[in-house]
Amino acid sequence: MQIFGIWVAAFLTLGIISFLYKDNPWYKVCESIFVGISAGYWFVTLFFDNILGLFWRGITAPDPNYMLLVGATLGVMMLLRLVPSIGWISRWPLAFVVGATAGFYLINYFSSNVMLQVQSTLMPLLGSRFGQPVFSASLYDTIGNIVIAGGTFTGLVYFFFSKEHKGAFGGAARIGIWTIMITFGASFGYTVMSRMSLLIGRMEFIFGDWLGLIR
Amino acid sequence: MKRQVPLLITLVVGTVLILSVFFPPAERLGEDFSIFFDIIAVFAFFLGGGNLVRIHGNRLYKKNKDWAFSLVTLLGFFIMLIAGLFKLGNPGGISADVAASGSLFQMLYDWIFNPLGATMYALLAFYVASASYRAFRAKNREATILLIAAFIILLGRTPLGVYATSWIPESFSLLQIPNLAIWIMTSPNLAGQRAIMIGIALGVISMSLRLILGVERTYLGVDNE
Amino acid sequence: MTDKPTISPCLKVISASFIFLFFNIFNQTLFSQNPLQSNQSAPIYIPAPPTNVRAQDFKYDRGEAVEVRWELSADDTGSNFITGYEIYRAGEKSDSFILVGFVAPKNKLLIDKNVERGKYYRFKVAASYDGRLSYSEISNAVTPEMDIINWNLLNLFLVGLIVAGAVIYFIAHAKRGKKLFIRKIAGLEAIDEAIGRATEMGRPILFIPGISDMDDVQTIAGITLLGRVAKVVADYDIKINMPVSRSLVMTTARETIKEAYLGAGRPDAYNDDMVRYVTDEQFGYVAAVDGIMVREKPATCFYLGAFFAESLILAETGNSIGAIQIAGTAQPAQLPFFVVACDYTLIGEELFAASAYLSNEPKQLGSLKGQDVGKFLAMIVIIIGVVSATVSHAWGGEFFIKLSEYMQRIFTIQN
Amino acid sequence: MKKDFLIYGILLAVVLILYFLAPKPVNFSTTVSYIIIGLIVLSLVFVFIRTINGHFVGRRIVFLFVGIAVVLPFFMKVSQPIRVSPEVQTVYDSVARLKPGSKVLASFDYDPASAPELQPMAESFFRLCLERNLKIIIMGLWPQGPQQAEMALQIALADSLIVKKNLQRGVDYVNLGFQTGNEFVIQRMGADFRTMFSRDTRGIPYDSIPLLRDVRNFSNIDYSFNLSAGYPGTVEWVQVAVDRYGLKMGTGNTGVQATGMYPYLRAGQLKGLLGGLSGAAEFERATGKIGTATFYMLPQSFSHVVVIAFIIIGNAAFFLGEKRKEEKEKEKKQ
Repeated sequence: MQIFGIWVAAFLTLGIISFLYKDNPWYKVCESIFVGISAGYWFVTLFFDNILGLFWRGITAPDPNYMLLVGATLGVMMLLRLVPSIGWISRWPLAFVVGATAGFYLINYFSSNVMLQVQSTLMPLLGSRFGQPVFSASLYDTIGNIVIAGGTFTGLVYFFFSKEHKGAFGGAARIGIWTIMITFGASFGYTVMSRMSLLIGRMEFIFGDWLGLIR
Repeated sequence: MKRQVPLLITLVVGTVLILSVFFPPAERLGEDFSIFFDIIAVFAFFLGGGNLVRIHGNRLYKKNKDWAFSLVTLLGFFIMLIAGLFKLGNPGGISADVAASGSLFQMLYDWIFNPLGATMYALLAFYVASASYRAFRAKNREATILLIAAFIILLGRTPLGVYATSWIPESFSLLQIPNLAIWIMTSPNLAGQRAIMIGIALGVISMSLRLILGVERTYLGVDNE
Repeated sequence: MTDKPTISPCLKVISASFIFLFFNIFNQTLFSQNPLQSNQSAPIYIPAPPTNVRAQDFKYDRGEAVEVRWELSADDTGSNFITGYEIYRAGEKSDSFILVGFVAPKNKLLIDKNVERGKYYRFKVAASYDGRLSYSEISNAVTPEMDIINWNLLNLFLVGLIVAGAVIYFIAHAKRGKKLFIRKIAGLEAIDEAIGRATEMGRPILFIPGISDMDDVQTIAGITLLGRVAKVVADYDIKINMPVSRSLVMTTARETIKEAYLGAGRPDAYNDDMVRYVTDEQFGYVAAVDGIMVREKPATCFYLGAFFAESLILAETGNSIGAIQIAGTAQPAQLPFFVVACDYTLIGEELFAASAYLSNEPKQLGSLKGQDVGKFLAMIVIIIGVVSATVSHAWGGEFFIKLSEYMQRIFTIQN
Repeated sequence: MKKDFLIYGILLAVVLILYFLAPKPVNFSTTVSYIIIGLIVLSLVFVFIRTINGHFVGRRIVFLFVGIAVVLPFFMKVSQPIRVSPEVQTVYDSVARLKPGSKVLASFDYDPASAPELQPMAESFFRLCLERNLKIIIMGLWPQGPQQAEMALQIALADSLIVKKNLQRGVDYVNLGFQTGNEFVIQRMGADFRTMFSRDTRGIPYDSIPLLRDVRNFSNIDYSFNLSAGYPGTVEWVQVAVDRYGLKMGTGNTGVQATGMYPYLRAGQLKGLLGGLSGAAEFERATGKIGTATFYMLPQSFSHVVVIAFIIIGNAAFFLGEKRKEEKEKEKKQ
């Protein structure tokens, strides 16, 4: 039985890889299987986790949480889209979701992205990484701190909307985009290598577990 | 009626959630919202699932171009659905955990779902290489900077990089690729990340306010008057 | 270890150290055991207990935490003599103390988080030396209460009020017809140009709103931009193809596109199948979208919303069919892949600013001005904060030290 | 459509031949391996030359090279020149300095998702300790940590050198299992291990384990090794165990986490650091026992070379393409 499973997995793995050459029936079959199976998987998971686990158990629990009923009515309203005449009612749950998301994200992003990031930029320029006295701080830390404070500042200048990027302001914006480009280059170079190990793992499955060619 | 009430809901719900952070009694409202959302999303799934079946069913019925693949998708969908909801082959029977090992549901997951997902993810290795070849052209000054930074970090994480610059004397150790890579990661990279994150937060604030105040209504399918 | 009658602490210290000395001398001269063994019969010495134990309700919370403070034990001299303090709590009726926390030497505070609102608690702290404990007096009784307003977050509220107030002010300001200057943004101008290309070539437009659901503000930004794109699509009767991975996103996108077709006076041209649900699974969705790209060869691909590891798969496949690609996301980790592989990329904030920018409505442009106020504020704070930190760190100066501490405190969130 | 099925038929035939007839396992001799490496390098140079005189290479060639660079090294026998970096050597030296019978604390704070990078480190660390007759005490702050430790322990115990010593659980090594509480657990271990681990994973009480008779807290531990993939992990161990209780500790981190640990290494708070797969391979080289990390390093290094080569080729194509365009425009103008 296990052998049959490995052959199925190998067939699907090679089918997906065949897409690199060109779109072909083998890939289309694998794609269709993946779409069908995964849609079914998610529906079953959502059914057991949310409908049974969250909703039903919440209602039938010793101290039932009636607020869940409010959620259910909003859900039913969403389904009423299928009825053209009163389909517009589905805008209410949608408005609820968008309003809640906007409110919830506004504060979260503000406190974690703005307050925290600004606060951690307020470092002395003459670096003292681990509390060494200032003047023995190595050049390494001092340059580092100047680059961090300067880079963040000029990065913000680049994102400024209401002033044309000309003159000194344009110069600062250019340094800003350069810093941002270094950030993009760094995280691209950083993740390139980790992607390789994903493929090494799959190839080991094909040539090792399936064909048994590796020791 | 169709326009005023939804905008009112967005305004009230948005404001309540903003203020809930500052008043401990209302602190947990954010979590209640995510429970509400999960329930609404599950109900909406019936629309999604229904659409999937209708589209592929139509293709099958009309026998147009790729009807055979639509049949495969529908089969996959219903087999997984039945295997999961009725827990076929599940040693623990109907009350057991749906993903108990030995059940058909778990077998389909291990043999079909998992390898397909892992292989799609592994395609990234090929695409990262072709993107490096094609896009990494020093077209302008920004692209050159991006290329140099990526190259240093890329070399810094391979034994190759260590050899290339091991001859640099200890006093200039910063110029050795691995150390240079670490310095780039801990200084300029940090500055750029911060600028982007602050920008994102301010963008979110302005967008959220536009939504809550009803200045932005496109999502409602209602034209901004 | 029952509680001994209270002897004034200093008396206890003197007598304890005297006994210690005497016992040590007696031990070394008469018994010449090897060091390991003598360790077991080391002199039994009880460390001085911590003093002045007091408990108070943790301020501004839901009444689920209590602060316990005490003064260090006289023997906590940092020579690793005391190995730490153990904190015990007794409930209302039972006076049996249970261990709730342990802190290393030199600490004088513990926040006990598993207490219930309105219950009555008493604490005591023991200094521990090699497994032997010396208990302090029992603390005052405390009842944790729920506070109405969390004053700790006052600074967050004020700074937030300034930024949000700026956004609202400029929106109102713009409503009164004031002209606002916003600079040209390359990525955003490109959207119109890319759609124009699709109209010439008569090939469909592909729109991907990311793989998150409507509870992610990036997806809402993507759907809002869909509104702009759909207007042009409706006017020029271009085929739009929108596979989605979330059911809620499907229903919302249909509303948006239907409205665009109504606005263009061509309601009959709209068809629900323009927006199709594929699957909730990240990589299943990507496999299907890759298939659609290669088979239908769209002229322009929009990737606007929340993307994760699959961003590069979409961008590289889109490139292989020669489509113009415009991407926008606020996921910092995925931006490099879009910047490298796509023609135009909206970086973080630009995704949220795009719909306001393209609408050209004064109210919307006003909110962009509000964002700039936030950036201007951040820039000023960075300058003042960094300068004051550097000066205070390098050369001292009372004013600068106070200023840099004050700046730090404004932006620190105590939770 | 017919053409597709023809190709599928050929592919199926190849697979069946490989599956049934090919000698298992396939191993190229060193000379054959170096010939293949030579061929790959030559073909990369060939592609470079073709690009220089204007024929740009397509995406599929790049894919082909990546596939080859990942698959062929599985069969090659090439001793890869891995240079042991100082932070990896420090871990080895710290263990090598310990006298037989010294106590080593191994803390496992990761889950199967990070196993590809951290499991090889655990195996070589256990093998090294058991070879030098050190006493190993295992515990973990992540639920699956101690299970990963048990797997690595069994592999180390099955090693030819170590099987002969027939080491006993409870005398030479013990697994105290998982304990919830994150950094609070480390704090409590500072005073007394017993309060956090009353029994080992086999249910034997702490006091009746011979190995732990004279082990009360960190002061009785000669060296500690922490395998970490996130929170709780190395940062918490450094802040509590190292800073407050002076524990001598080295660590093995996933590649992503490793860069964040260098400040602690530079400040002397960490006695050695293994970073990602390359760290694991370097440690295997330091202990002289080739394991899975080294086996994975070859395909990884090959694919790095291919990516770097195509970046160079890509840029050559771009610059020369530009020059060629200018030349053409000049010719047109004349």
